[in-house]
Amino acid sequence: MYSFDMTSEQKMLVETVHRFAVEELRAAYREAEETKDAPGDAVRTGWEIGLLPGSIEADYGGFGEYSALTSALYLEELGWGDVGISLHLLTPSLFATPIALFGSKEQKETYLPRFCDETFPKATAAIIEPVYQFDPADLDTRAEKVSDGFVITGKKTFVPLAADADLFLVYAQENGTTQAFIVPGDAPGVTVGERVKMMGAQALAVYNVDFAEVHVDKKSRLGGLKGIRLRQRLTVSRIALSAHSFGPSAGGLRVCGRLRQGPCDLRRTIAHRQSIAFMLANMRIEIEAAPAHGLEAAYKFDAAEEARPGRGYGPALRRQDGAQSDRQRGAGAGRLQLRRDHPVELWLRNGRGFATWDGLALA
Amino acid sequence: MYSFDMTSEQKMLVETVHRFAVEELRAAYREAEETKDAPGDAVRTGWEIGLLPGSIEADYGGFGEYSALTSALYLEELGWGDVGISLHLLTPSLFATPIALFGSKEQKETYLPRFCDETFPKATAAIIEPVYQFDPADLDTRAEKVSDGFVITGKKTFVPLAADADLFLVYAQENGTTQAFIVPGDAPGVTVGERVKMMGAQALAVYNVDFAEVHVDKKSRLGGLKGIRLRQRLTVSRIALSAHSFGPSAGGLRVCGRLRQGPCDLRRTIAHRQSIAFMLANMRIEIEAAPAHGLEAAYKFDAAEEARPGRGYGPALRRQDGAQSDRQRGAGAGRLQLRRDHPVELWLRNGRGFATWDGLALA
Amino acid sequence: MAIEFKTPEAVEQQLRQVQLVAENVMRPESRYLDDHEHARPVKFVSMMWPQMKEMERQNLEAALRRAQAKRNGHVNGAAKNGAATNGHAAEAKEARANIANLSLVHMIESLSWGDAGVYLCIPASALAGAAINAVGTPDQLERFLRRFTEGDPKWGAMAMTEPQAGSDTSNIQTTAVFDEAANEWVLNGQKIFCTSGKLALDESDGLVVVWATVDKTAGRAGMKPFVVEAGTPGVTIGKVEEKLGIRASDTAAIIFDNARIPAENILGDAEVKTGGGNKGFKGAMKTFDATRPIVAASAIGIGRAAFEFTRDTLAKEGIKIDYTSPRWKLTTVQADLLEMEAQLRAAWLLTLKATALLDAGEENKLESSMAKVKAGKAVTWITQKAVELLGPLGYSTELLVEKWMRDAKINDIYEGTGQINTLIVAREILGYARRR
Amino acid sequence: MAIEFKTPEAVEQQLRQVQLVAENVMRPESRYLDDHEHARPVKFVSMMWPQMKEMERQNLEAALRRAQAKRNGHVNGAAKNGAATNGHAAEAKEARANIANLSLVHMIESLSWGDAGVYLCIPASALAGAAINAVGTPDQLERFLRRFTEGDPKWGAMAMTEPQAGSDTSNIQTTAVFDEAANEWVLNGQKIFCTSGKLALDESDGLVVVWATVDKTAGRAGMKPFVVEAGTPGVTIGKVEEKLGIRASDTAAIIFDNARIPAENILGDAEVKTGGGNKGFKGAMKTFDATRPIVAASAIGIGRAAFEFTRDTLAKEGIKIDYTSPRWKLTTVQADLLEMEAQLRAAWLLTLKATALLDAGEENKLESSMAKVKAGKAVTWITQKAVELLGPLGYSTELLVEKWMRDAKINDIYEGTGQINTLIVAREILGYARRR
Repeated sequence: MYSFDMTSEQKMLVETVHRFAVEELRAAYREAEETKDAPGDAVRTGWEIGLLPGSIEADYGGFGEYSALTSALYLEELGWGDVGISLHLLTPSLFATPIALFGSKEQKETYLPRFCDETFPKATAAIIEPVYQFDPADLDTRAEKVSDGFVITGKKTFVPLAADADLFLVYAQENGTTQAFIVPGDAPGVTVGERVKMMGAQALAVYNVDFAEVHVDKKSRLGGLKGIRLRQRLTVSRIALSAHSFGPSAGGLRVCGRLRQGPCDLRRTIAHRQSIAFMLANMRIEIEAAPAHGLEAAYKFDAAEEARPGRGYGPALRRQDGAQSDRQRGAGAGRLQLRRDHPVELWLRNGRGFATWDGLALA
Repeated sequence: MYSFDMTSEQKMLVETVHRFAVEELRAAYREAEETKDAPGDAVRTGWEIGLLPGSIEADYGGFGEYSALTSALYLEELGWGDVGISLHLLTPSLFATPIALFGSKEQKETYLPRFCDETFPKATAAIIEPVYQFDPADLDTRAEKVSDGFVITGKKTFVPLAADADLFLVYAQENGTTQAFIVPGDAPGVTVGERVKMMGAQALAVYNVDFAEVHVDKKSRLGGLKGIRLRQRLTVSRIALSAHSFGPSAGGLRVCGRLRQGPCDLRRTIAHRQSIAFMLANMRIEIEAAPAHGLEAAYKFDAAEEARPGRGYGPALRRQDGAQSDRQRGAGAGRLQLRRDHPVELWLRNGRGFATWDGLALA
Repeated sequence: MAIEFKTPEAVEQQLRQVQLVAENVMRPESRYLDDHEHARPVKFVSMMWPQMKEMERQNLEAALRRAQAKRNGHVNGAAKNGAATNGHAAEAKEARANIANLSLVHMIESLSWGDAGVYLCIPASALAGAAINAVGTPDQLERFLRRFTEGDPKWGAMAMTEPQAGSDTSNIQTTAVFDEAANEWVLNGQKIFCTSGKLALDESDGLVVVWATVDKTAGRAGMKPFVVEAGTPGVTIGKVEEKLGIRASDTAAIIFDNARIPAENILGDAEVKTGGGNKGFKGAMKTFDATRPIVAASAIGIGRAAFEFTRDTLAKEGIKIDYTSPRWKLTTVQADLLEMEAQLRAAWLLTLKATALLDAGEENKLESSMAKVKAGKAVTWITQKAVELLGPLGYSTELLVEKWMRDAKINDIYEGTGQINTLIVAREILGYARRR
Repeated sequence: MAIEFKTPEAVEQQLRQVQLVAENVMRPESRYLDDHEHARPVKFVSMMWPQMKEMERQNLEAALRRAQAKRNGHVNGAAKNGAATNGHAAEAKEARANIANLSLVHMIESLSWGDAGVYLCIPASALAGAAINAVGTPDQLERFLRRFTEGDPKWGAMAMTEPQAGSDTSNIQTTAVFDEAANEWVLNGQKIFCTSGKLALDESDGLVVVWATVDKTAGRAGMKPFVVEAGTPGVTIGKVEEKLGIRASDTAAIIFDNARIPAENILGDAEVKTGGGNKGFKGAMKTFDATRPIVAASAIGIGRAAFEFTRDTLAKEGIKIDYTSPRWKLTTVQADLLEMEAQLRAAWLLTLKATALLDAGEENKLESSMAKVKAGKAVTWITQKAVELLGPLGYSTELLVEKWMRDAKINDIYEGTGQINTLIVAREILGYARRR
């Protein structure tokens, strides 16, 4: 069947995350952006919801299983709350989710229980590289097989929370394919460099990290001999980014809607002022259409279907519509989009991030 | 200086062509389209204006010189009149203009005077090939050098008025570059095939033409040893197509404007019905912006400036905006665009042609 | 129910049959029927008629049951919202999920993939059936719809648009005056853009539902639907349009010159209720909520035809869609193909959502308008892109893509132009509707 | 004159100097001034002041001559149309073509290529000068504009927008009441989004032209411009905006709390003429006809910065713009680059056309609005595209492209948002203007 209704469990979870977004994220987003720091309280409260443990099997200390669909549903809410703080909150997933998806039993047993604790785990991933044209399937960072393991060398950027990380999942090219390696934060050769400032989402601290001939043992290769399937990894990441990005979009519409509503007179004026009305309508249509794509891709991923075409949709659509809908959204809000005391200003800056964060979000 | 004013000679010429477009083309366009035949009267009258002789030097029987700018100016009017009939009218230029631009003195002396007669010359050019992805710089048709000349082999399509042509200018790959060869219509190996029906501009008869080991002598290579410069040839053709295509665009705006005007009440309604008003405005802006590009490129071509960036503009812009502005133009006209008794219907069909006619127009 | 994106097996099965018709009956005649504008897709019509008769029979029986139940005071949700009342769909059993409309939009998408103009010639009560189904009395259902279950192929049509009115459905000039002496309605006026109008009135023993005003001063409340049968004196077919696309479908003008029809041919209440709301007009609008997804589906079928052909043709030229690489590694053609597919799928998902709501008996005005706008826009773009991507051949009549581009354009227009549907979406967002 | 696309030698020469300033004075401070929002581009200001003083002096003298001529009944076309009255430009000699505005837009395009926020801090009478120039009496010209030709750097500003009004310039709430006893105007109200408002009133001995209503019942006819000088009691700078972009420029709120200014500080006629047209308001609108090309030029400067940087950076990565190949042979990045350049050029040509008309003393309302709309739209898109094309680095503050994207956005807004200018274009096409 084609059905667009959440299960009652999904509804409850989304409701919880929505409340969190309202109370902790919307309340703090501007200060977090201006101070370039995610508020500890929000991260703690967010972590206590248990989103990540909820996607880890009971065998490894969690209480659920991974579902791209469920993740997509709550990511929309988180994105609406605040992109920067929620990317901070989601950082441990960058490490844990690939372990859950591709890890050997031993790797799962070793690492996943650490993500089911009450304390926010200090783990992250290094995938993006400081280049103009980035392709996760063609990394500059190399992993060379040596007798007792691998030697990893390369420069990474946009590594979230690297300064505090005890564990990195480092993506590198090994023998022509992209593989992931578990690297302890204190391994010799790992140097966390400068914090990189981004145009938006500044509550998320990202860093340059240099890996200079970092030795890791054989067990560090994610998935053991089987390794990872990059395409799957990118699919879940793109579903996540897509869902996350619609938060701001939907938020933009909500704000414009609210701005433009108020007394009935005003609504009538707008309804007749078609240029604005049409923009709102077109935004509404895209905000309906694109997430449906994302959800379909997520559904297919969960159903282990070949989901081939679905996978490109969300991001393709987002990419294409990004600039245009940013503009429309902004136009609805008029001058407000220029003032840093109003959310649309930040959504405009965040919006562009989604085009460059390929691989940066996972849930 | 930057100046956007025509000289009085240009104004006069444009005015003449405009009158021709009104009296001969607008009056006949629908019948021409439905019967798939350019009316002889219109072609005769059009030829009598002397547009082509006006771009040929007095030495060769004409009374002017080639100016891409002047051509661009009157092409807009012709395009507005009717794309199909005017492409018929312009067909001899496909042969003569490259001779004027690249021909050796001997070639000019031999051929150009034939285009300064009162009778419509039976000459055309074969450039486009029956493929999905056509590149004038990488032709399938080959010209092989042999001791006494060249042997040309390949299939062409969209060859205007081929059935009647005494002279073809055939573009072929020779030794890695695109060159042009003068081929008599009755040369052994030349077979004019079926007429090809197009979605629009059906007043123009175009044909498949097969060149099977057609022998031509050395003198047939356009420009002699120097040959042609394809890039220049494409530039003038793209300027021409661009100018020609704005005719229908401007026409669309004119019609929409007229439809939407009428009594002041109605105008007020439209002005307030912003969705339509905005479409008209955006059309107006593009119809102002894009031809300016084309004119700049033409100006630079005439001034023999390196005109490098200018050359891509017109077509690039047209290509990009094509579908969108076709849609806008149509929307302004509502249901009328669906009825074959209304011009916007044809403009919609013609519009797409400009994306595929690379090389097909010259003036 | 949980979120699910899966075509039901029953629909899959049905589609396999439709696909055969589309490939073997529709496609081979596509070019001929485009070249010969007023020719009829005879083979398609005779092949479809037995199935349509059976569908019509099921619909009629369901409608009769519902009309009876209504008299007894029971109205179920689905019927209230127009589900299974659209003239093609069989009513689902109560026990399992209703997929009548889901099945319908899939079928129409596939038929339109075959040929959208030919699909429109499908012999059925169509929009007329939907209107009669929605408000007809048991007697009217019998009198008007029984014919579609028997005998030779017949067509129903809806006559709404007028020369002056454009898509403004509230501005109807055709009048219906009641002649008490004769106990008849007298219709005068002209309708245009009536799909299958000629088939319904001239070429079969069909009928047309005509919107006319019984009271010009009452605005929309004064507008009522009337059933006009083939052979009614005073009814003539005017100009049959020569069109950009969907040339196999007839689009006729109908002229009413003192056309007299029985008193009982009015659908719904004859009384003009200016105060309590204009049920008649609202009824018409409700019909659109059910038909917009159908129009969207038809557009999407054309779009899919163009996309698939382009993709497959270019694949033979060595150009493959690349779903994984970053955009900067793609050629413009690869990016265009991705975008075409994404836009098509987006429109289809919106359509399925509007349909799912309809099947569930829920309000879908917003969703059906969104689906319509998105589909019209997306498919107009996709087909134009297909022509561009296929170069000189794409622009020639050697391929069907140029035809699909022409066929698609109507979808930006009928059932309310894209602009009007966009306005509906905006008004739903703003919670403000004009003159409501 | 014949059609020509050639930058005059005089302008080329001027541009070479401006380019030096842009590269050596503006660019090095760009990132710092973006990070430190309320810091001032001190070096730029002191470097530009001598030139600006000289320009202001030439403008003032020309304006004095014109005002004198006007008294004598001669008004030349150019002056009537706002040419050379925009506060920066020297009047051209009668003998040769007037290129004052052409020269101006080139200069502003180049300065904005350097840094659009810093450019806005240029010490000059700016929009205030334009307004005073257009209607000021010789006495007013002396009293208000002489200061810009001497002493320390000073700024002029225009205060139009109010918190409630958005871009609807006709809905002004700030009042000006004439106190006959004191022979003074008393201003009350609040203005926002006043560019250089703080520089003009708090940080220099500058002035602001304030639009206020002397008669609310008279609508636009009741709106008048007043000159408020730095140091006027009752005038305070409110919030200085923290902005998305152009952070080097101050955008201030100004609060008028019984601010008293001399009777002679009203610009133009004090009388409210409801019947014969609202000259004051029209005057303001005319100013916009002259300033819209300037705003467009500034946007285009930012767009060119982003385009050139992206093109040159990607060229080093081996990606070259290809002007000849058909689109299907290009990668998405090559196609994007072509499109960026085309859009930029299109906007620039429209701007040059609007400017040429201005210099020729011809009406340019339509053209200036078109240039503004096109430039705002094109440059918003180009800068966003630049960020995307440069990948992770493009989104980081290591490059300036992310700043240019933020800087560009304002151009879709000020001097009437893109939407409002679009409406102006539509109304010009339709020959219908609201309340005219």
